[in-house]
Amino acid sequence: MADWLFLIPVLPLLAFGINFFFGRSFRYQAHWVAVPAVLASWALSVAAFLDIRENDEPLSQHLFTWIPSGDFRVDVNLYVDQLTAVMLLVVTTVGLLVHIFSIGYMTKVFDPNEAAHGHADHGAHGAEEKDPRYFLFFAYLPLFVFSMLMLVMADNYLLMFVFWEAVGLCSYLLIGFYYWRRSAANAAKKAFIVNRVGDLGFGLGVMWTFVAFGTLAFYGEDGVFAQAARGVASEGTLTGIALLLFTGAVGKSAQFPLHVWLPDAMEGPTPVSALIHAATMVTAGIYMVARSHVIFSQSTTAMWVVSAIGAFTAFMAATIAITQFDIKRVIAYSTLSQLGYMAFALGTGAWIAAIFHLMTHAFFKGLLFLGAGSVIHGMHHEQDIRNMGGLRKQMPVTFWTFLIASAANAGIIPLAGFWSKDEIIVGSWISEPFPNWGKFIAIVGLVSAFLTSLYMFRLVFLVFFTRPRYDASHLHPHESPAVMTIPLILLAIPSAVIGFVGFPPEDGPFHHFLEPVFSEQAEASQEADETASLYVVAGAQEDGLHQEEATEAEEHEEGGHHVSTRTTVTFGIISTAVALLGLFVAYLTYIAGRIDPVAVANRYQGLYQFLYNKWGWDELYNKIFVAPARWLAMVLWRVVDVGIIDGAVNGVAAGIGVISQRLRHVQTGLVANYALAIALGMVVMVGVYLAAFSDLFR
Amino acid sequence: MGEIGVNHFLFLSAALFIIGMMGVLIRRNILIIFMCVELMVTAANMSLIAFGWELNSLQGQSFALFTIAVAAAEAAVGLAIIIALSRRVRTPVDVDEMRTLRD
Amino acid sequence: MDLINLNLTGPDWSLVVPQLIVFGLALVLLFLDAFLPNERHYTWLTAISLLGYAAAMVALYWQHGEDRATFNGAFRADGLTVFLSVIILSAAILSVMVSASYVERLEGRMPIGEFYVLLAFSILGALLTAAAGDLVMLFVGIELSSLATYVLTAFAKRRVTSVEGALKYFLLGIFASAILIYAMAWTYGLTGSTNLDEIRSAIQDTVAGQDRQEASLLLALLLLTVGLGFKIAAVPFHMWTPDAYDGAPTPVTGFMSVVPKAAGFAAIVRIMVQGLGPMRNDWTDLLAVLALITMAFGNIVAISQRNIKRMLAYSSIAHTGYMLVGLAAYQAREGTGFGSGNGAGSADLGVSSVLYYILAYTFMNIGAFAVVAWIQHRGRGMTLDDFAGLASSNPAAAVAMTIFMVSLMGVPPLLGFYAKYYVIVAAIDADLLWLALAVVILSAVSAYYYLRVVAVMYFNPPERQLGASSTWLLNAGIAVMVIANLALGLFSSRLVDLADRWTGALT
Amino acid sequence: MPWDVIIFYMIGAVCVLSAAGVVVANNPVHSAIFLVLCFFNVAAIFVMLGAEFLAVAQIIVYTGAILVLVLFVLMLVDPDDLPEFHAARPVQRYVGLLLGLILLLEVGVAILDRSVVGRRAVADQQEFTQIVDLVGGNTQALGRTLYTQYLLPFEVISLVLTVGVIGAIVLALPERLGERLYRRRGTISLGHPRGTDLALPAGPVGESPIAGPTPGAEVVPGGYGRRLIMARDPNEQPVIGRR
Repeated sequence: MADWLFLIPVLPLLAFGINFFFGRSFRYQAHWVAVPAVLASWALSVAAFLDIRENDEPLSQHLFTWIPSGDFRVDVNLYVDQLTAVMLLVVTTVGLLVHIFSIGYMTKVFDPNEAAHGHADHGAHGAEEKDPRYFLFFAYLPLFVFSMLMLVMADNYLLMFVFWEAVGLCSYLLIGFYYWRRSAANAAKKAFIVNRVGDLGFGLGVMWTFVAFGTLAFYGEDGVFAQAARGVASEGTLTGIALLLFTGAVGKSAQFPLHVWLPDAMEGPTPVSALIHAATMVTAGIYMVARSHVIFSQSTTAMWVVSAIGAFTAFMAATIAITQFDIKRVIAYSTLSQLGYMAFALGTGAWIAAIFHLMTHAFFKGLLFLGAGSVIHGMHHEQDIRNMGGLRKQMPVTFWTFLIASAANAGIIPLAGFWSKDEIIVGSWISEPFPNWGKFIAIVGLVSAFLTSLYMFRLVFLVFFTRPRYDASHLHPHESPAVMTIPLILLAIPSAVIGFVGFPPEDGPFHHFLEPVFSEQAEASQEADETASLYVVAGAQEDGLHQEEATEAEEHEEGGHHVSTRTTVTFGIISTAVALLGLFVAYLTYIAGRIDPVAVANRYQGLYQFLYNKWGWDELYNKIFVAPARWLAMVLWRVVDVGIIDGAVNGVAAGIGVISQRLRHVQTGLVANYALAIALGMVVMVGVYLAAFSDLFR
Repeated sequence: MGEIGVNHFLFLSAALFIIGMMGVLIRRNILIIFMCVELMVTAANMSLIAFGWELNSLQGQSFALFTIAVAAAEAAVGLAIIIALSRRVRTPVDVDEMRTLRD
Repeated sequence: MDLINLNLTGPDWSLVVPQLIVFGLALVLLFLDAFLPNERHYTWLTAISLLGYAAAMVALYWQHGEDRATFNGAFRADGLTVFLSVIILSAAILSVMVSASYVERLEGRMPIGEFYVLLAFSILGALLTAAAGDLVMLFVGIELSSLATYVLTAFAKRRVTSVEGALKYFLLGIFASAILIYAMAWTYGLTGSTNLDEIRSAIQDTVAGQDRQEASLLLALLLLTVGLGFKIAAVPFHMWTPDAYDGAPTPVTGFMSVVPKAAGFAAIVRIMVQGLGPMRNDWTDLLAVLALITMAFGNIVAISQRNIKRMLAYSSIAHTGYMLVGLAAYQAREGTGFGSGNGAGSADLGVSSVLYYILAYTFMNIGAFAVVAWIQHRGRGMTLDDFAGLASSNPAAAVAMTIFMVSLMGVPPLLGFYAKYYVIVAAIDADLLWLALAVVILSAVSAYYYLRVVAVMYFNPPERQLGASSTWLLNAGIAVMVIANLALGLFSSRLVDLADRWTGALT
Repeated sequence: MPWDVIIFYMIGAVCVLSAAGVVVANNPVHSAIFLVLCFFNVAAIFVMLGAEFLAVAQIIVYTGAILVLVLFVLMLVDPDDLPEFHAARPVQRYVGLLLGLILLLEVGVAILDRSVVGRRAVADQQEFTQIVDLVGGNTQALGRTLYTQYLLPFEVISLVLTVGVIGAIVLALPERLGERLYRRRGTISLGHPRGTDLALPAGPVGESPIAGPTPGAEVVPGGYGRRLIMARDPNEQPVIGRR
């Protein structure tokens, strides 16, 4: 098995290459290249998964040595352990279904016959209807799948960083796929720039890791984690590294304060939103933190930050979601919120719960987006839920699958989302590192769960129930073709039942499967602590402190996440109650009409506006980052380059006037000024050096 | 040579060099700037020769010879550039080209 | 010391074969240009140029592993020579590929014979600078290279901006040269020799055990820095760069952003590392500060440029800063380079990282200018708007430009990333953490203007149709550079090892 | 006070004053003449430093060649065509002066601070003079240095001069030779009275009184790769420089 691991990522890459370079020749048949490639990749992933489950041994394959210089070397290895296997399954499954869905979705957009059908939204760009970029879409998608697979299969931080950037690039390309829309172009740019901020942190974190440990490889004798567990680096260092790495996760997984790009990213084609901005890429940050759990778990500060940011994001995004009207935006904010759940699960040490939720979320959120895509498609590119309603009759398949996904997202009982979300809340309630804080977070989680249920069912009711609010004489919603509904159905199945892999909560097959990843290191750290404490005892210096730590760690391990059945059941009931309450409120408001949403909004105008404007983060960032940066650049250019050096000579006022005489001005005015700059630099340098470093003033 | 030491020559050369530099910074006419640079090069030559004189070696003189040759080549190119420019300024030769410039 | 060398021994000609080939190439081009009365003789000249540089490259093969001096120490055939020659000759080949059709068709057809001859002389000057073992040789090499470049800058003499740029470049260039001569005079006067090895040994004695240097020695050092800083366009001696780059014909811009800069860095390495190595405590600090302001200035000012060539000019200033970081990280440590440390002389992360950076920079920067030339061939200009919608009208060109931009930005896995990576590692290794951080942060700043080009190509609607033009040699050149940007990073370790081992002989 | 000291100060004073004159003079021609004066004195200094050959070279190359060239250009180019700076810019003037003075101070300090004179042992003057005399004087000694120690730079300097020549030709060659010829509709004949060729009647070129190449014939001289059109069919309206 290990020998052909490389095929898993390489096949999509191949598909990318073929479609990108030769796609023009078979423009509307491009999916015949991409889908089989991803299908094969999926089959191999399943095989890898089964292999690991069978043997309980991580697979790895050495491809080549990348940067072997001196004692620092970076190998390109593929590494598949239980965690990666889960990620592989998620990525390839969702990826495959999205590929299939896109066949229906994308051809339709560019189908000239559709244009004749006459929908104004797209008709404005008549020229683009025939845009032969279908193949390009089917080149970018496999490229993304490739990058994502490499990201999860990387066995060192550098390789991970490379593909971290690569998935960002793919996301950028795909968000801006409809580049002729200004908003799409801006969203792509925004996503990339905001992500760069996170990547900068991640890059610095990787650098620091290298400085601290002298290697970037995850595992092995001298791997980063083994060393971290052995206590090679001080807690301060680990905190710093963890926080910097988490900055990267904040960017990629769209946590507060770098969350602003994700809702805008919905400008991309809907399948892209489903694949990248819901199911896979945004979970890269969660995956990375989980992968680095050895580092994180040793720093209380870092854990606290992670949980705080996660909880805040979960809450904030949920509040925003209840006020939005764009169908994709609602789901986008829901994604933010769920990512927040995962983050605070990580922060409270509930690693497996986070990954569990990551998996279930990938399925039902992917389904939600595809369902939304189907709705948008059926409504001829209408995205405003105020203009929908009553679609359940016209689009039954979409309705039922969407309903399942929504209920799963809301955490209604036997569906996937319930199990994972409940586990997260329990996990943080009993969190060992922060007993009180964990309880607080659990409560925030419950509140958010209520909001989740509320906005999910608001969406369902507004879209599929009530009477139609669109102009029925012009618009005839229709069910999507089979190529789109089949992926919906296929995704609906795991959305409904996948939760049972974690059935006895905290003790399901899923947990047992993932256990080795998260416990091996813990054992190692325990051993290390023991040896460390032995050392300390022998050396008889400050042993108390270390011993305390060691025992604490042991207690932690023993206490772990093995919860009493009573707590589990109690929280199960509470969660269900909360979710049902949300459902009930949504019902009262949008179907029964007992609560008038407009009246509520008017009554709490300020709050409503605040939420509707997404807490005003975009405006704030514009004010404090974008505008000053632009200003600074202008000032430096105007003042330093033109102003001081030029203006000091010509006089600023005259300087502006003479631009008309461009020739004379540019030609001569500047030569002497340039010479002046050289002379000035020379004189200052010589002066400083003679004064400071020479033997003149010894 | 009695009281005249190498420092005298170095000072003279520094003075010439700096006068040349000030000329480059102050003057407006390209040709004068060019002449001022030549003055700087000559001053540097004087330093070279003075150091060679002090060290009793011919390396300084050889170096100075090279700089003179380079200065000659530079003069040829520089004056050609000036001529090309003056020609360009005076006669906007071709209407066609003025259009390409505007683009 | 023999006062006057009376020994008229013949030089070892076998060591200068690559340089002789380029020299021969220049002469052949001159003659052919005069005697080929053929309409298509530009095809011949191009082919011969390419062959000549390739031959020189092949001849370099027999130079590797050498560490000898000839011409009484004026010429050194060592690892540094070979590595830099590879870079310079690659730049030469790429420049020929990029400029052939441009010179033939644009800017009112420039005289291609002279163009190639001057290109060859400029290359020869850079090669000789890289190989110089003597201040005089260094100076003459730099001047040969610069002088040819001045003329090339003015080559589109029908366009007044070209002549303007050349005039500025020329006036400031000779100004800097005068300072350089003066600095060399001081160096000679204080050490008693123009030979770099002898300078080193002379300084070794004076500097030993002193924490503060003599004022005169510092003066020489600083004036040298000014003179050479001009050639590599370090802030504040960079002022000629945007105008000259803007004015010059685009292929020449690509050429002059690489070859004179490589020659300048060669001269800096030769003088500072080989000659003034014992004084490194003084000049590493200086270069570190220069590197910081150069990076900061270049990157920040580039943001507000709309003209691609000006933007790339500022970007090349920023890259000078990155390269200076590598030099500032010079530590003269024994066998601690990137190599496996097999003890072949003393190697240094700093110098080898700079060498690798120049190599990477060659492929990135000439590539970017090549795409600009490609656009100009198709009837558009050089502002940002001229790139609008390139992705839809010609995806291949857009992808190429994207790769160059992203590579210049330093995103893995492209070539530019490795270049920055080694520089950063060198800086960290030399305890210049602040400088390494500055590189990282300013690279992030640079993303803004590089990505703007990408964004314009992909997200803006095309303004005009591209004209048709057949530029197969240019296309081939762009393809080569794209491949180099994608693939050369994979061999980065080998190359850096090579640079490492070869520069071991330097000190 | 010994004579050589007096002479040095005299020459030095003239040097500095004439150099200042170069900078200060309003008329570029005056500047050039000041520069000549300065260079003559520099040559004298060179003689004092025992560099007779360089003194001569200085006069021949600088004053004889370069400055004549400069004067040529001065005369050739209409001063109005030369790009000039704008009106007086006092700021730059003061900054320039200030910078110069500071640099003078810095260099002066460095000169005075030069404690160890000549880091490598200064050669014995006696021996040096003897050897120079042995080989026949300064010029011969310099020649030997050039052909031994500096052989390679010496070869390369010829290339530098070549580049200078090529560059000058490329840049200063009157461009569009072809077009001018075309405007005149024929070749330039030395015997032709100036200007009359323009007044020739337009007509079929074949009937042109000017003896010349056949209509439409092109002469492509080697160097340029550009077609020089000596005579041309009037119906053909060419765009020069493009084919």
